[in-house]
Amino acid sequence: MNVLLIIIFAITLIYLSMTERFPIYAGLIGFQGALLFVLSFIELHAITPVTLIFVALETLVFKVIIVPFLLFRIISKTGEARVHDKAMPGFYSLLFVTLGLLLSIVVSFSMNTSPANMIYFIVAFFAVYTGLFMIISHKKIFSHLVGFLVIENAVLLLSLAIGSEMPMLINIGILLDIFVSVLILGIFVMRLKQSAHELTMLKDD
Amino acid sequence: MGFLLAIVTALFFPGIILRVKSIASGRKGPGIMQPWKNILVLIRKESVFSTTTSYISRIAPAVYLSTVICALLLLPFPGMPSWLGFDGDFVLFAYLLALGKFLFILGALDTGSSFEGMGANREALYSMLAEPAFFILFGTLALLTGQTSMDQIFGSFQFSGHNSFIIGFIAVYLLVQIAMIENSRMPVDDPKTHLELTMIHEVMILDHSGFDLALIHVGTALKFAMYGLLIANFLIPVDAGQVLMNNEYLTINIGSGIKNYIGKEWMAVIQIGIYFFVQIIFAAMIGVLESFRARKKLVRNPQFIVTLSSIAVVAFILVLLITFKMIG
Amino acid sequence: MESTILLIPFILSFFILVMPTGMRYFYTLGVAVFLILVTSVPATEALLHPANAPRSFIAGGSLGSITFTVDSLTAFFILITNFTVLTGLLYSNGYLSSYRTTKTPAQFALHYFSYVWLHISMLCVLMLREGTAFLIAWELMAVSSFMLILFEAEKRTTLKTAVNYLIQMHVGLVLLIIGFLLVEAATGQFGFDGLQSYFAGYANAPLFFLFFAGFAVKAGFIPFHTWLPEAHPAAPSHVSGVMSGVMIKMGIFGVVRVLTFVQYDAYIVGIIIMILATLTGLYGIMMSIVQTDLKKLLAYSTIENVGIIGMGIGLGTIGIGSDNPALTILGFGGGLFHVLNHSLFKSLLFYCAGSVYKATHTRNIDLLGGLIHKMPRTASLFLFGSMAICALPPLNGFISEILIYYGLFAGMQVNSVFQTMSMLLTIMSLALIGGLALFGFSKAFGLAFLGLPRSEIHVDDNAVSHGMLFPKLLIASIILFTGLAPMFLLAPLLGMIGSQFHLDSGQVILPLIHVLSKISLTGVILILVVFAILILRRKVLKPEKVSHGPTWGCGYTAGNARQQYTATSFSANFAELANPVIAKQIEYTDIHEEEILPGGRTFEVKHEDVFNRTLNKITGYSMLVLKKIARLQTGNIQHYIMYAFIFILIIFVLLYLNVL
Amino acid sequence: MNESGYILVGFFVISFLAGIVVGLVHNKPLARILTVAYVVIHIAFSAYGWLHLGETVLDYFTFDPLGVLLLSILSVLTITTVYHGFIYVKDEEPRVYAIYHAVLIALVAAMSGAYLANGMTTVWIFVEATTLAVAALIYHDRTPMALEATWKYVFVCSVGIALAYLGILFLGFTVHDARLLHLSFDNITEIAGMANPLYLKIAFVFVLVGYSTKMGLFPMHTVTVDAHTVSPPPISAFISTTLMNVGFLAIFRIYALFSATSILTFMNHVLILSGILSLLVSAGYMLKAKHNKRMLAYSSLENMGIVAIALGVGGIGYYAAILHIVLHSFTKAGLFYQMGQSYKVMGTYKLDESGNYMARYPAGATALLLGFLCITAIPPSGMFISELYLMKAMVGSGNYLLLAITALLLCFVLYALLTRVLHIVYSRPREKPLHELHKVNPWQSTSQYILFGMVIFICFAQPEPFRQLIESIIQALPK
Repeated sequence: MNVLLIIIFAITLIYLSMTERFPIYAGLIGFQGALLFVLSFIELHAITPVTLIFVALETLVFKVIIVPFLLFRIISKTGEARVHDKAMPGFYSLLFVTLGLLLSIVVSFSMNTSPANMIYFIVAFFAVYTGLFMIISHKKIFSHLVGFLVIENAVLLLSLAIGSEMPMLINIGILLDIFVSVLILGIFVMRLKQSAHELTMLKDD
Repeated sequence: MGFLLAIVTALFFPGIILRVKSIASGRKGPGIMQPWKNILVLIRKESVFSTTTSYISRIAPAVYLSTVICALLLLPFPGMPSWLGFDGDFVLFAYLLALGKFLFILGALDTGSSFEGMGANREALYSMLAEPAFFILFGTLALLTGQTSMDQIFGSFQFSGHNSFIIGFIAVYLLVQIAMIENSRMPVDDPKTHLELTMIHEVMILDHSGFDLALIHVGTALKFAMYGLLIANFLIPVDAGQVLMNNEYLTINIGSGIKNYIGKEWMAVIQIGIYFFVQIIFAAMIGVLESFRARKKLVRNPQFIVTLSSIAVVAFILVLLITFKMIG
Repeated sequence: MESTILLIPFILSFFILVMPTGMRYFYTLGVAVFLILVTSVPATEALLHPANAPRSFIAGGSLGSITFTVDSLTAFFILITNFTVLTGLLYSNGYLSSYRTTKTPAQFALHYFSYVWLHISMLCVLMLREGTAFLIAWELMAVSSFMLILFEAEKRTTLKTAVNYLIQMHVGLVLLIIGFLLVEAATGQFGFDGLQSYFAGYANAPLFFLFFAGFAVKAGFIPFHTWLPEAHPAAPSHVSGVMSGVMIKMGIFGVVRVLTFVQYDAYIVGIIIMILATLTGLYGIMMSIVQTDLKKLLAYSTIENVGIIGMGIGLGTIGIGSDNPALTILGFGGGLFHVLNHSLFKSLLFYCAGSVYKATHTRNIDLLGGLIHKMPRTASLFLFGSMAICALPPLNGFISEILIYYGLFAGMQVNSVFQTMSMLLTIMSLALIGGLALFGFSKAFGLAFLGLPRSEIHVDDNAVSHGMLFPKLLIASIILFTGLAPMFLLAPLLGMIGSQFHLDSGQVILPLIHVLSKISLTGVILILVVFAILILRRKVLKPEKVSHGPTWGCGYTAGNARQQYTATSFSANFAELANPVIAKQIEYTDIHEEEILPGGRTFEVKHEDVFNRTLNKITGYSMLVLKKIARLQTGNIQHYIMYAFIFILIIFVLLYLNVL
Repeated sequence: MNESGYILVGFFVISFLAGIVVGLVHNKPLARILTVAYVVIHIAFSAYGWLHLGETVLDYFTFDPLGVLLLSILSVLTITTVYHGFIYVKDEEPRVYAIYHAVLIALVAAMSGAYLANGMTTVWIFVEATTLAVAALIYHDRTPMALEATWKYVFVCSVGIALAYLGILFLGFTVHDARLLHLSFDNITEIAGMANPLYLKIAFVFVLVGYSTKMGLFPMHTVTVDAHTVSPPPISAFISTTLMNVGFLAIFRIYALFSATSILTFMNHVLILSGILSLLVSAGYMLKAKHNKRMLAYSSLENMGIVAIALGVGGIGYYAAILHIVLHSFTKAGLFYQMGQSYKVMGTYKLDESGNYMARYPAGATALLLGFLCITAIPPSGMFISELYLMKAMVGSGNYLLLAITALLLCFVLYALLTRVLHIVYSRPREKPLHELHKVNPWQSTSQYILFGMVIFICFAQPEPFRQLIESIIQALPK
């Protein structure tokens, strides 16, 4: 079951890297949140109910509801629904992401972890890779935000893998959401419009 | 001893040169003592100083002369060591002359005339270029004889073996040439030239007059005698009998020929005789050279002077081969 | 107790910064004199009894203590340093008086503070044996002199020079550090004491040349000399005097100090030093001749003299290598004696140049001339110094050079073709250097002081105060004394060398005494003869017989001062000969035929230091490369993330390939 | 919960309250009084830390030597920073004034927590806190440029911190044991031995890269440089000293953890690589820096590179690293304060517009020169000692190539800094009209002199307790 969910998670990542439409980004982020929510129920059977409830609620409320909502809000405010100028066309980014998938598989196998964790490792690595890659390949700060969200999801995913042993790691990992909120706040402050390559006043090359 | 002899020589040295030149050019020419008469005249004459000049040009001739005198004091005469001689005295010898030249040049520059500047510049350049030749020559001799003071060098320099003839010849040749340069005669400079632009020595003394000029002339005469003495030191055997005994080649040596008949006590006399002979030959040779040889182009002079160094190096290599027993 | 006295001036020096303007100079003088007294006393006795074991003063308190060690070698240098620093300080008051209007008191305070600290650091360099302390003192010396150079920092060239200077000093420091560290890695001792055991156990030449390079930067051996001809002119003249007189000698001191420990392959070391020194001397004097800036000329002649000193040291080292005590003593004796002499006449010359600059506000010989009429005393002193530096008898320069000659001739009498050849070549070069020096200084003096002014320079008559004259006279008298009675100073020096290299200097000194006495005798005779002739001249040349007129222009009557020989033209024919070595550049724009009425033209001849040019090329190129590397700060946030991304990827790849 | 536990909690509670009060009550005098009081408390707190050296508190915190050392450095720099902060925000309206100080208090508290944290996760939490706090301070000027800098800082830092957390998670995988819930240091040392080295390597890489944002090390040094450009000088002083110490501490701790394991050489290589790259980049940038504060920022990058190399070389290099961190904190802080004053005097940070500082403000100019000597490790700077030790370590371990490269790059850095500092101090650019120039009271430079004085003091004498302290910090590391 959980393997299936994780596979779906991976597929959403690939989809993210291909698509150029903001609403889909928002939707997929929410969907990933939902996946993680379910996953946490399956994985964290061992831990104390209180923690479980906390984690689950946090995932549900923040990742599934608030963040996507804010993202849609931003989109509607900016009125731009798609990526106009990507650093590289979708085809190449797809190639890179696939490469990343292969890489993460190689790394995970070379780490000869327990079979149970293997899939987690692969997908987590893959997610980090994709997140970073999104940030690198996109110029809109909105996409950067999405990239960061992906990385954060990867962290959560990985922490779920050992959550049953030490749920504390999950709880702490959730602190990353503070950054998310700060970043979203930042986007609102920046009147939403700017894209990253307008933010190049500070440089000396 | 050498000092006195040199003084004596200096008295008629310039005269001989003049005389030879005039004879060579088919004139009767002045008497031998004519140059000294001129000098005496100069001493009595009053002198004019340029308003540009300072005390430098006043003292320059005096220093020039006195350095020559001191340098003379360093020179030995065969058989009898010089009064002031010591190990490495030829360094002092060279540097004393350098001192004289230094002030001489400054004296010329003191007048602020561009001609004299020119002359001073050339003088400085040529003497600078001539230094190494002198030092290589004496280095060579020092290596050959294992001595570093002049009287010992000359004392132990024997005409033994044909190599030493070559060396002796080269040494004498070099000394003659260096003497020419130092006294700015042919072929680097021509005292009789008429265009200031091409003069070296003569242009430097343009503004010296009267007593100072006399001093300079005396100095020049002494300098000639000094180099003559230096050369003579080569050719005069310290002890002709010694020479005869330990070498069979030496048949042309005048000293040895006479040695068979007369006793040692005449040695000194013979040596002095040879000395004057050499001096006269030297002077005459200069005269002949100057009358039959043209001055080099000024641009050629450095090249010519450096050639002396290379010749000296040849002598050195020869000595190397001898000292390290690579040849006879 | 004695030890703590050493530290008192260190503390006292800080009050220079807060002294009121009136008091400052005299307070500084007081501190310096105190320092001089405190150090000279032990130095003198150490020098007089070289056989004694080196004396150590342990100063400091609970926080840690420093050990100052005074042995005979140190003592010799201490005395030289003290003297020159004192004269410089005496001279500075008059020299800096003209800056009172333009400089703030803060700058004066900083200047004198740095001056005292230059003195302190030099003494520390001499007296400290422990590595860290020595290195700190070494760099303090560089920093304080750097601050001194910056006194006229409003000039752009001064800034560039200062930067250049500090960087090169730093490079030298790094070399020294590495040298000491290697010693420590091998022996566990950080400092000079470790060298003993290191040289006993390991290859000597490589480490020695590491140290040599480090010290050579300070001493100004080619190719490490490039800072020197820039820094000396940039600094105020008393500072130039001290820098050229004693500071660069610290490099020599370091070399000698290291040499005292060398045990194997001293022979080849000596040969290499000798070759390097010969080249240094020749290059220095050749560049010196073609300079038109008076102080730059002197700076290059400093390089030449370092070369001569180096010849002596190389000769001595060869002596060590071939177990020839005579060579060792003569070589080091000549070299170190020349250190003393050079510190004397070079400081004298720099002070004179400073007086000229103060009076005329220019150092360009092409503009000067006829100064001997306006400032006769300075002129005479400059002439005196030039004669000394040209090694003309009867002055001191000649003594040190004849020692070296003497050693070279002695070194020729050996059973090795190679050595004989090299000796002869060195003799030849030394002779050539002598001739060139004569050329250069006849130009320097003859054109700057004689003739007529070559431009409308206004000579400030009362620029040179008695306060500025006194130190020069002091130096001059010592030069004369050293020239006429060298044995007084030479005997302890040779004894010192003997004790440093564990030789019996006796059998060398005895013949030397004979030689030197003869030389002195000649000198005396020379002087007497000169005076005799002059007196005679006065007798003969009655005033009524003397008349004055213009210089004989060889028939050309309209001659003027502009037509005199200039420094450039004086060295022109030499420059032609030596062109390959001294890169000659002519800056002149040709007249095109479309110019019907050609405008004004300037014609400038410049000689660039070849080494400097190459150095600049290299550094400039590497800086270009570095700037090319620095393209990361694009201001584009994606790139920032990308660096991390790529970094991680690379690490992973290397990990996978088991490289890391 | 023992006495020191109360003290610790008390400290954080006080910080929290002080922050809240100052932030909510917009009243300048009150803010000033409270801040000063807080500084005093902080000093007292670090004094307490000295008294209870090596004590573990509530097993989330510990007064271990390194932590306490950095904590006391923080207290010292807090005094000066607060002092210069008062001068800097003197004329702001009360709200800004209050917020500034509130956030400052929060920042100090967060950094103190990070120093004392006893566990990867704890450190991580506090690092996150520092990021948020400092972001607010960077944004203090409210200019578009400040906004941009803040955004970049926050964004890159969050990515970095996320990566660091990944590293921690891998660590967690090596510790399949609920016994060691929080990855406490004293626990991990024995566990690290039995862990799978590859995990540790990957964990180390992620943590290093993640915290390189804070330590200002390559590859994520970029945003701190931008932050320096816009943030108020006192804050810049904090960012490039105490905040960098936080990053250093985090990296040093994990390094210390793993140093017992087989991956030591791997870590050394990575550190050296990162350090050399930092040196290279900083050298290149300083050669073309046109902005005084950015120049100093790059010099921080350079010094952190030196520290990283020192760690990587090991041996006495550890000692050098710690010493260098300490001295760099004092020196760089002083230089940034000086830059603030130079801005007041010259009205610009642009290099080609600034100049003639010596004539305009001698005390400051002298301080600047002194600071220059200190930062470039030229005696009498204490950093000379640390770099000497570094070279010693290199020679000891036979890294001659590394030594050559480092020395060469340092020479270029020296050249760059020297030319620029001399330009600021001496050169004469087109003068601004006098009314634009503020006079600065020379006594304001006193703090710099004191800081540099401490650095210089270290050059001549290292007090025995100080030496022992550093020894005790590095004793766990392999010799």
